[in-house]
Amino acid sequence: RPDAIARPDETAAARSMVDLAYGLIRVLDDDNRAVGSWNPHLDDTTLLRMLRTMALQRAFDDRLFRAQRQGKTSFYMKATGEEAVAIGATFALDREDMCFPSYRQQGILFARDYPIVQMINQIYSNRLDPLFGRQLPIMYSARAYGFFTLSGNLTTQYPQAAGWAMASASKGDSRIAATWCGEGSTSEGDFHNGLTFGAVYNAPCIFNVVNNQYAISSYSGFAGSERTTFAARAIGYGIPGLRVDGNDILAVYAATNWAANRARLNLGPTLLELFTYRAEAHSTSDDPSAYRSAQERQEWPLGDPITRLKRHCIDKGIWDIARQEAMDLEVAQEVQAAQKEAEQNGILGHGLHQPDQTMFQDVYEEMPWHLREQSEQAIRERALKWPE
Amino acid sequence: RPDAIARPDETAAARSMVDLAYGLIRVLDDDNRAVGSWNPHLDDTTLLRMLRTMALQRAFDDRLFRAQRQGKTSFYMKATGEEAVAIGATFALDREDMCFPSYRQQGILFARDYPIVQMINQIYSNRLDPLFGRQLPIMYSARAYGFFTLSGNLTTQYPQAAGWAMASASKGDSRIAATWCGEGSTSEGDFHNGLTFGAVYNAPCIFNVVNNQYAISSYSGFAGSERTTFAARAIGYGIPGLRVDGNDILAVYAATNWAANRARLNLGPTLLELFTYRAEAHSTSDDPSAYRSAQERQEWPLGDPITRLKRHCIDKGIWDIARQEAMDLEVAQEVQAAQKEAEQNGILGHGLHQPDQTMFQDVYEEMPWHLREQSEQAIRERALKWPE
Amino acid sequence: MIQALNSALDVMMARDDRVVVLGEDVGYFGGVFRVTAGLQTKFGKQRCFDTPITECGIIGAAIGMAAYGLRPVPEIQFADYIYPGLDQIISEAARIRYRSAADFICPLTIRVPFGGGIFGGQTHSQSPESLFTHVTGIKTVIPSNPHDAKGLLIAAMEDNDPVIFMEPKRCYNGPFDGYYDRPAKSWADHPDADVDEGYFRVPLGQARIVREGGDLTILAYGTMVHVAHKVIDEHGIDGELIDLRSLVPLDIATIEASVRKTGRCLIVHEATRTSGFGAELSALVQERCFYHLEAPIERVTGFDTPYPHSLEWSYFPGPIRIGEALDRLMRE
Amino acid sequence: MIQALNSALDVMMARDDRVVVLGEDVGYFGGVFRVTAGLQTKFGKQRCFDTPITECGIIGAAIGMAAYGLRPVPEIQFADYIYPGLDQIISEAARIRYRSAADFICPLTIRVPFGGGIFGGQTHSQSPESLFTHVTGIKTVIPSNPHDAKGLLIAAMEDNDPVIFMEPKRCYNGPFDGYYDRPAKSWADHPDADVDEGYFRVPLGQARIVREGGDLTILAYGTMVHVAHKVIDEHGIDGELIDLRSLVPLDIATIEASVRKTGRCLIVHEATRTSGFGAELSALVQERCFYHLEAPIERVTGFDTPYPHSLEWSYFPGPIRIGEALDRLMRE
Amino acid sequence: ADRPPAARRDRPNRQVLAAPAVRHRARQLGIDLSAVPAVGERVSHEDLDRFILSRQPAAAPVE
Ligand SMILES: Cc1ncc(C[n+]2csc(CCOP(=O)(O)OP(=O)(O)O)c2C)c(N)n1
Ligand SMILES: Cc1ncc(C[n+]2csc(CCOP(=O)(O)OP(=O)(O)O)c2C)c(N)n1
Ligand SMILES: [Mg+2]
Ligand SMILES: [Mg+2]
Ligand SMILES: [Mg+2]
Repeated sequence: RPDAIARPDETAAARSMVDLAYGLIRVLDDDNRAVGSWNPHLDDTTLLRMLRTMALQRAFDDRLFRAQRQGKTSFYMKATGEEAVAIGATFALDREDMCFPSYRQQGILFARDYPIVQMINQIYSNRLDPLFGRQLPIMYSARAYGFFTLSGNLTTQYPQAAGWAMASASKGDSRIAATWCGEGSTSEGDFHNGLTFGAVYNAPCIFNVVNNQYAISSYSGFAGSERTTFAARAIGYGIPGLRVDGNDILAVYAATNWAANRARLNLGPTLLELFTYRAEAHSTSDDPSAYRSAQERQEWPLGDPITRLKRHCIDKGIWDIARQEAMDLEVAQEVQAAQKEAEQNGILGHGLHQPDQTMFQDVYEEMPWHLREQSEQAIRERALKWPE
Repeated sequence: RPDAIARPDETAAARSMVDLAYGLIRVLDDDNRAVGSWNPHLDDTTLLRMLRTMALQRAFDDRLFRAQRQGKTSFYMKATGEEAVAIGATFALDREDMCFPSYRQQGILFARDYPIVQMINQIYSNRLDPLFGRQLPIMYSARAYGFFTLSGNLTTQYPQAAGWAMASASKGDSRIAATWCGEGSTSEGDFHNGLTFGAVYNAPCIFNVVNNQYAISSYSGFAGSERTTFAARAIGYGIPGLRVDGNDILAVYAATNWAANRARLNLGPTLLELFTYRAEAHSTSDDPSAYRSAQERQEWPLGDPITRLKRHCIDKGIWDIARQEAMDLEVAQEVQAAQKEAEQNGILGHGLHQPDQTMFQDVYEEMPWHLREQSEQAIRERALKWPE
Repeated sequence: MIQALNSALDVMMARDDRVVVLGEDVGYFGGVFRVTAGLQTKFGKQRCFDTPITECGIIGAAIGMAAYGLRPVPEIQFADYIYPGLDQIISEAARIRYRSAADFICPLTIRVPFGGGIFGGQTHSQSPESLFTHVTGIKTVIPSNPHDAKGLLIAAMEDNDPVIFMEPKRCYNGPFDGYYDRPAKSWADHPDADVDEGYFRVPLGQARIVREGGDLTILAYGTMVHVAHKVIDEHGIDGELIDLRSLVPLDIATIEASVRKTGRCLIVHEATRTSGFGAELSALVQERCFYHLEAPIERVTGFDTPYPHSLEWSYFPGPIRIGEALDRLMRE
Repeated sequence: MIQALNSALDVMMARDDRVVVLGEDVGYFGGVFRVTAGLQTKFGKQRCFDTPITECGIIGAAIGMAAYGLRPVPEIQFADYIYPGLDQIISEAARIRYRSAADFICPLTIRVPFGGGIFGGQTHSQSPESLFTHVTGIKTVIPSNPHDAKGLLIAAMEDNDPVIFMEPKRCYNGPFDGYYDRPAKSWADHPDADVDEGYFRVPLGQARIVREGGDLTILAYGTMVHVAHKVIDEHGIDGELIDLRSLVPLDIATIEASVRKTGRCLIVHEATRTSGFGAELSALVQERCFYHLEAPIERVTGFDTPYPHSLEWSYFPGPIRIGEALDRLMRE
Repeated sequence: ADRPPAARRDRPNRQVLAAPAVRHRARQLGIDLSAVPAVGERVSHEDLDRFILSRQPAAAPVE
């Protein structure tokens, strides 16, 4: 029952709220009504914007997944079923707050209106890829959107977020940092490093653990979930730990908002566990049928976050099936149009979109002699391979 | 008040005893009487053996510290004031249990009757040093005594202990592992790695945090003690965390015994925080007067563990001042005699005690060609330097 | 090669109940590259098991298991993810025998898929072998074909010292000759893919002369053995191709004899150039065969950039780069 | 040298309020080697502060601070303890500019006391510089004297890329010439110890010819510059001694010109031999000066063993080892 | 800088370019490489062959 867990004041002592680490904060009840003390009472426009953003991400994921299967790129990662996690949080953060995501928080970019054609350019490593084809698809970087360059190495962003937040606080800046990792990734040493720095320096930082119950093939028990919750890790550092229904976007919003307020009041970091479910494969390189039953997906623990918000809006009388269908069509078309546009800049398979020199740039600010020499070699090789 | 914290049954659920992480388990009260449910009711012989072992260590530390000051070796580390931590634990462990200590648990060796002359040989890097002068003084290794080779790198022993314990359990062996690190060292990633492996695999392992309130110059706040206790870290992993008066050897014994019983019952790992105080410098390379007041030492939080046990024994009528003085003299003489004997094998400054070849042995089981070539070079150089 | 590696694990787990296999996704699922497939079913969860995602924890726990008396074979999912575990490798695994005067030993075999050419981008393509070769106390072994993969892996598991066993993942399914734009070959009728089902060893520290020749010596390992082979054939050069197989300990005798014979030496690796293992090879050959050298020893390597996603074939030291160097060397 | 380093930090902290100093014991206490003494008192706890004991956390947090816009100068207490931080260095600091196409940068200066000869045993004596030189995207800088220490440290702090700044701790208090059994010298009247109090830079990537000569070229850095200098003098050889100062980027032009002139090259470092930076230097010199070489390039290095406590002077590449190589080189 | 230039030993081969194998052969034959005329920019085995032939007294015809 959502209202079972009362929302404490943001200034309350961490010790006074350990129960929050063991329950499950919800706003939408089983009938999709917004109830309880965590209800953020969002206005209708915001609710519908949230709904549309989640739908857009779902459409994008589906389309780009197919693009990978069609051979237009090498790799893709969906976040199906987890849309509320990143989108709900981003709606609760300030636009200027800095995000240190893992690879499954593309929702931040959608919520901050990052141009989706740019995302596809990156995914295709094409001529207009802002990262010059250097990064694996979906490893975005968008400083202007408060989105830190994604790493392929798990959990390295945790201490980085703490450091960014320490810097912000030391400069009297009101901006805070937020970071995300998967439940499997909590085992890395850097999870501990992030929390230690956060706790010791009272850094204005939100540490999110997205518990989608799976790493790649291994379930959350291999990260410790059989003994306790991930939110409970917070207790060991003396900071608040909140366990949140990650498929309930209003709960995600409310918990993030609470943690952000606390951080801005200079009361330090919070750990949020977002309990959710990875509804599809780990990535396009993965086939989950080898390690879990198809039925599991049908049961979809906690339900589809889009469906839940949609029903809430319909019940509230601000939305209906027809508009939902129109919106679904609209976002699909938006993605399709962006994809078309991006394809004009090339797809991965179609030739070499970046001049070879770009490969040698940005290794350092200035190119040292050995990279200059190697770059000449690369240019010579290209001329031999593709004499024009 | 010692009896305020009741001893739970070893089989109790971790969740039921979170309070143990925030109190301070004591057996010896302010009048040095053994009270409360944690009282291990040790027999007189054991009490006096404990007392003597602590006294021996104190005498050893004092003498070897002076030996370093006299230039007989390069380095020494005392554990003054912390004798109860390792000695109390070792008395509670089985002789066959495996210890993965940090550099301040020499008490394990004293408690297991490791020949002190061997320790001094190692400290002097002399002819009979079992480690051939390869290791910094005090970095002992004693497999036959269940003492894992000491590392200069902090906290690496934590996941190792977990792995050893997993292996023991997987073979149906009843032996358990115990490991120690300082409170400052809890910040390392390996602290988290050890606890994660311990918790996930239910490893029969005791994780000890020796909170002597200082790293080198920095106080425990830089490891997080301002927000909560180190024992509370256990809560985040869903395992028991006990905070123990580390200057009360009976409390250390009782808590270790409880954790060992639990591990042997296949109920998994326990985290013990031993609250104590580093009464002297970090090492012979350190001068604490630059970062803490001399007065602090005089106040000596929790009191001298040797004095406390001594008073307890006297009050119990099994000991007296005269015998104490005789014992102090005896252990001093024992150390002195061992030192004398060790010095016959050489001290660090006196020439090269190891043939140069030993430097190349044990890098690998068999010496590869490049080390053989280098060893010939070394032998040639020695002949040039010291033509006999 | 996957099957051969799987067979090596299978054979050893059956022979020696101290052998345990652990790592991310290696248990129930059988490994993201399927190298450990079937082992958990056959030997149980105590012998082959999934781990938390912490490379440092995996190596650290494995060291503890080795200290107990087991012979752990941890897998690091990609070489690019071994860095969090380097402290346990460098400060612990590599030092335990020495610092304890053999009181404790550390017989670990750390399996590490490495190398690029699979559009894996910067963090699924790296070749960090050189780092390990600088760390004394560990061995670094790299097979290039199924036969050696099995024989070397068994030898590594039986070795009483820690071995970094690096698997060229571009050759998991077939020998890769550098022509990414031609149909992929499988191991099907490759002579080195006919692997005995039972127990056999390929000793560590022994290189293999893949092709004898008198004109020049090529030193390579892993995937680059096949690429170099193809280029020699194409250029019609009578090159002597040596597959190093072990970087440490290195089979210096075979290398020396060859370069003394040919007077020319080309070194090929996929890793970045600066301080790559090619540097050590070049230095050694120069030191030991100086007066036999007719031309400068050349290194053909990956560039000193991260492994770029879309330009990975520009990064890769393929037939053109190797061919140019070969021609240059033979001209001198 | 300690004072010079302290002055560099002091000058830069005063000039640029984005500079922050962090590390184990660097704040209240002023560092175990006293390099950061007085900075917390002068600039406050936001600018110079103690950290938890986690090298990976220190580097990781510093990267985040750099992303914010600060210019962090973390200290790793001993080079031997940098391994837990390697993942943040290799996978993050070194890659952030590249992978983000300069959207983010990482101007870190990681100060790392290194080297032995202080009876520090295996874990207070190591020289891991070669590992860093294999990691593209970072620079590796090593001063040998107070003047360079200050000028290079300032240049490193102003550089917009991550720099590993390695301080030869055996030279903290004076130039060490390899004669451990003679009275220690202080920096007192050494010509390179006369350090300007204010701001000045020694640019990264430029070697320094410490002594001109025509007979042979010696490449060295850190402590070994002084040891090599002494040996040349003792042997009366007209050697050209080059203090590299930056390993990456390397001043190849100065090296090449010198070896082309002398025809002979000796490389000296304290680090273990196999895949040490000497290998890269040897390979480069051989590739670029091949036809000028009159004798094999030699490497004089530490042995491929851990740094042993009592036999540290047998490990150390001292006057005998260097002298033998010099004589051998001149005989050829 | 104000140190007098170090004395240079007499080293005839100094500026002659040659591969180590060529140098080695010359040394074994007691030939001063700087006396060997080179066709290209460095002394080759062929140059050395020609030099050896040119140095040899015309061989007596073998009957
Ligand atoms: C340091 C490191 N180790 C291993 C991997 C390989 N890997 C990529 S994703 C993944 C699983 C992560 O699971 P989780 O943290 O639960 O995140 P999720 O994918 O469920 O969002 C693994 C093991 C990696 N990228 N980095
Ligand atoms: C990985 C690593 N980092 C840093 C050090 C240097 N160091 C040695 S002891 C020490 C302080 C440790 O403090 P604590 O864990 O509290 O142990 P105590 O000395 O108090 O027993 C430090 C920083 C080290 N040995 N290893
Ligand atoms: Mg997950
Ligand atoms: Mg301490
Ligand atoms: Mg190297």
